[in-house]
Amino acid sequence: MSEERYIPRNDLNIETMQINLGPSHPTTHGIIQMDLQVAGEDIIEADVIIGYLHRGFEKMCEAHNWNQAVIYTDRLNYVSPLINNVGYHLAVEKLMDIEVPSRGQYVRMVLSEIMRICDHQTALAAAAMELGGFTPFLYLMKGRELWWELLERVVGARVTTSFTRIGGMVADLPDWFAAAAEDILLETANINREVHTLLTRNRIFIDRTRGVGYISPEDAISYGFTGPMLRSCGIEYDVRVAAPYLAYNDIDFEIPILTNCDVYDRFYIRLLEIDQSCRIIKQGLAKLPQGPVNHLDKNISLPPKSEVYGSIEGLMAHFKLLMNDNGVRPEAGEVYHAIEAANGELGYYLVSTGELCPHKCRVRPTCMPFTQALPQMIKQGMIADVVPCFGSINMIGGELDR
Amino acid sequence: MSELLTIPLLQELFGETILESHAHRGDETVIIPPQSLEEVATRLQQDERLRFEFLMDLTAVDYLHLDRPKRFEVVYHFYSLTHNRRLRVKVRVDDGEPVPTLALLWKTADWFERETAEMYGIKFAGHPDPRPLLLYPEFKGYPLRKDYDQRASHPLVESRRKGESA
Amino acid sequence: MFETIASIIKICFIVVCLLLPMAFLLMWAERKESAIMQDRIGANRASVFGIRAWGLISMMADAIKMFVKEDFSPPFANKRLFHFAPFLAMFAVLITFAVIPFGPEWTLLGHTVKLQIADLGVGFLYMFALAPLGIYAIALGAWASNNKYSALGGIRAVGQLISYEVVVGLSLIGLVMVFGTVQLDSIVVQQGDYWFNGWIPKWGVFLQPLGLLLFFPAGFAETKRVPFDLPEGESEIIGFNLEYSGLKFGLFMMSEFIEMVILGALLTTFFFGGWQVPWLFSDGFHFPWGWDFSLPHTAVVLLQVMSFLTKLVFFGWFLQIVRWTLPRFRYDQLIRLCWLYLLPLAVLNVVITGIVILVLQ
Amino acid sequence: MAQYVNHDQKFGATEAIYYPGIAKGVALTIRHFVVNMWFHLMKALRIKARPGAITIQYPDQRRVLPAALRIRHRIKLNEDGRLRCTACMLCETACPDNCIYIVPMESPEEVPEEKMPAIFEIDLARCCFCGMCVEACPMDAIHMDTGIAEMASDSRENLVLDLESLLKPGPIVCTGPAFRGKEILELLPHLKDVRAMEHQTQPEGSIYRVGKTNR
Repeated sequence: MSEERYIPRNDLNIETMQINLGPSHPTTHGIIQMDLQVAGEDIIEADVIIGYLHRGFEKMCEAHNWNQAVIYTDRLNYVSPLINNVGYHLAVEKLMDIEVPSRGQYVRMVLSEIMRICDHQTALAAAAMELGGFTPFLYLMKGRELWWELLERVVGARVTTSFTRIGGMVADLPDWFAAAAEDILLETANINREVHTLLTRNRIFIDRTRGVGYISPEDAISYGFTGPMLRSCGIEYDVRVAAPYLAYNDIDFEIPILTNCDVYDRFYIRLLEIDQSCRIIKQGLAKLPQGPVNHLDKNISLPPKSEVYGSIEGLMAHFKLLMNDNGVRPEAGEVYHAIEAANGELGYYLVSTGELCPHKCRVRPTCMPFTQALPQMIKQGMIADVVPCFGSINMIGGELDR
Repeated sequence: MSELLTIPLLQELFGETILESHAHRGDETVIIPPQSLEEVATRLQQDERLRFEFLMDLTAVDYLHLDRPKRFEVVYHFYSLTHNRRLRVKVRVDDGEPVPTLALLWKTADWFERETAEMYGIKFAGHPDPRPLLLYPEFKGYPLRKDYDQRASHPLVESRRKGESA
Repeated sequence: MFETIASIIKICFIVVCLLLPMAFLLMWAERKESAIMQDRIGANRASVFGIRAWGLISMMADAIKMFVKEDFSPPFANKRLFHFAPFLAMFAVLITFAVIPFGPEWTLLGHTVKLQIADLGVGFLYMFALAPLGIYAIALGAWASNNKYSALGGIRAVGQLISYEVVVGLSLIGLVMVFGTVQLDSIVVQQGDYWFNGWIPKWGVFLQPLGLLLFFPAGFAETKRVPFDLPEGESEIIGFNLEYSGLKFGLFMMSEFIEMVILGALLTTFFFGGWQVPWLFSDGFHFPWGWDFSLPHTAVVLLQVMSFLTKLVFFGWFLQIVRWTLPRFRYDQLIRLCWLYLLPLAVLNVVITGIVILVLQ
Repeated sequence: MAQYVNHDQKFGATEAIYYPGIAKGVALTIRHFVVNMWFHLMKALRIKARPGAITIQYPDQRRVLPAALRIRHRIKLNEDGRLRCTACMLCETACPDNCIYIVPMESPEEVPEEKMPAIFEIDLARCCFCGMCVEACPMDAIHMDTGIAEMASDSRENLVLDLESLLKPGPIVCTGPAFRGKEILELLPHLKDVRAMEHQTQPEGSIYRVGKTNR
């Protein structure tokens, strides 16, 4: 398909030129700096400098109680915030050894998958735009906007969702949700077809991405790649299969595996995963069981408002959960819980000392290994290759720098 | 809770090296001394019965004033793709005590260790590139230590001149 | 005397009524057309007394902004070359249009006027001699900016434009062989012939289909637009015009759009019959199925000029569509496409054309 | 159950040359162009059809914001026109950003509630709109459903909402010094007007429509 790539050599002792790509450069959305040594257009040396968006996520979580810390998880991967919420609270629930009722699990799963679609669409859109394809960018963003508008009506926010709580959710899905989602699922599939036509079947795009940004499967494991990046290297690992959480065990879906380890496969696998997420949403909404979404224990989740306004017991439980020096206190211990976020394994490592606040709330940033591998991907390439490589790793500044 | 699979195997393989072990909520955890970390990690990665190919996460926890034998615990989360198992390995160190680096075994350890070093002031002996990762070079202190004031602010630094490295 | 006045009027007509408005229109179309195909609306916020005129007022506002914006030149830049380059770019594209025929001969008050500024016997060569002047403008501007990114853009531009200049020329050689002339007006006149009892006009597109398939990408590459916008490549290197602002940036941009007009004009002239309207002869329509309409001379001339303009507008529209559909090439792929695929094919085209002409003789 | 499936993208002859892929792409964008242009034309001819673009032209057209949207706060009144808030401080406690500031006081009127807020302030500059205060309120007093999304101001002081502006949510006024720490007793005469107004204009649970009327 594509010709033998020209590998630049520096055995002529060419004087290299230093180029700073970023932190303010059109490619580096989500601020990052790439320090390149180039000979002509060929990159001889590359170094990635991050930290421009560091906010002290862990320190802030340590200063808030177990429920409040969820607002900071919104700001980790701000392209798919709800998955972070779900992941965080699944970890807290594992720490407390409780389980959400099955409707709650289904709701969380459906919302996570919607967020996965949004994340993939954003990643694909950004990658396409940087390659000069502005039209697929807008088609994909339109698709994401439809989902976000739906979520806005359910969750109450577009980006800062903060929708999960210990033992459940803030609210249940409304009745009209399945019908509304149905339309958007159709539109999403349609947009996927359009992107296939515009990009993945176009020789220019294939040339730009095929064989670019190669990372061998061994290196991918050594770098700790997870998610679509790992699966495009031919390695079968998905947390939804390896350690099923929520209701993923009841759902019939496929996890696509590609084997070329290059930018094209990373792009293509995300398109395939969008289709699978659509399947999961469809099945999840069809199978949605009746019942409460929240854990019924009054020491864990807030009682429904009707009880708070109507009965003294409800009011007392409400106060007991919220008053100063009261609230959820998981017993001392530590857990690591991983879920499959859009970008890969999102793990939360929580340490409790039996206090109101987490003693330690560590998040395993999914895109950090990818960013770390970026110099290896772009070295021996051209300046123009930085763009598809960077687009394919879907680096999210909020999660990378925390 | 599923029965323990990895801890007995590790105890058989390493014996006295395993200082402590527990499995809170099913997360199998072993605590080893820092001297034997490199050896244990190599075995974890390469032994057929273990095959922990992934170093999923690396961080540290500060147990200041909590009556622990040593102040810090450096926490490693391993994942075995072959056996679909997870393992947490912890190393206890005091302030200033070095921990051997795993950056030569796992490439991902490079950045994780850089981050842990700047956040907690833990030295990783033999690290190939010990620059700060997330913080700027002029930053003073170790922000994730428990004795670091949350409200501490740092003055803005002058922009770097040409030629000064980051 | 009459010739001089006619020439001046023609130049004014071309520049004031054709090139600048077409470039302006293309800039507007670039916004609105891309917006419509991308399911959005496009710039339309600026208004005068509540009239937005589908975004045309926004264009005016932008033009005014461009004029009054601070004319910044970076320190350590070579000031003279930096200021000179955009004007050279504009000059190079404006002067190229001189040999393009936009209408037939028009007999007015006893004088015969050629609707073409300069009917040079070597019009073809003149065009390919002067158009590459724009490369100097880009290279000088990029180098004089004293910026690594713009220098990279300048290098890319020089490599790309010089390479594709060769293909542009070679892909048209076949056509020149078929028509046996390098005079553009004569080429257009010859495209008024017909095949198959007058059913199919003898346009370049039917004579040289491969030539069109080669000329189109090569000419597109000359306009430096997506997918060939590597000199600009705003997400990679920000472009050769990175340090330019205000009017000087505007000149670069304007010259790019005029290049598009010229590309459209060349496509029309060489491959789509220039100002010819199918089955319109100097005394009116003669359709192959037997219908005839006779028209006065002036009406025929006007129709033919309109035909030229319509084709120009269509190609402007089409070039925009292509521009907004495709992703960008990489530098080595671009050069490889030129030297390994387009150039050999262009040579092959010349050889085939030669053989066919020989056989037919 | 999920399973891993190997996909591999094979390229055929159509991907080996540039033109077919480009032609398909161009055909797709031309289709979009023609369809959208048709609807734009319909609109220009005043014929009712779906819009040709998905754009919402913001200051002129406004989306009806969903009822669930967490947005600028308001404080509700009782059926009999008193403040619902009893200054129980739960919202202040639940707030992760410490953006709520309450000073409680004994209620001056003969009312069943024992307390009411003397000062109730929400600092919008700190607020992250997580909705935890609404969730925490046991009296159904604080709500985030005003539908007012335009909260920009040119000073930080203006972003501190006091009780008055919480009771009468409107656009933030961008001029003038901050209104801070006003005692409830000074406010009382004015509050009565506000109550009357609220009961006339806002039925229970309605969303304040944002639009030109609110300016």
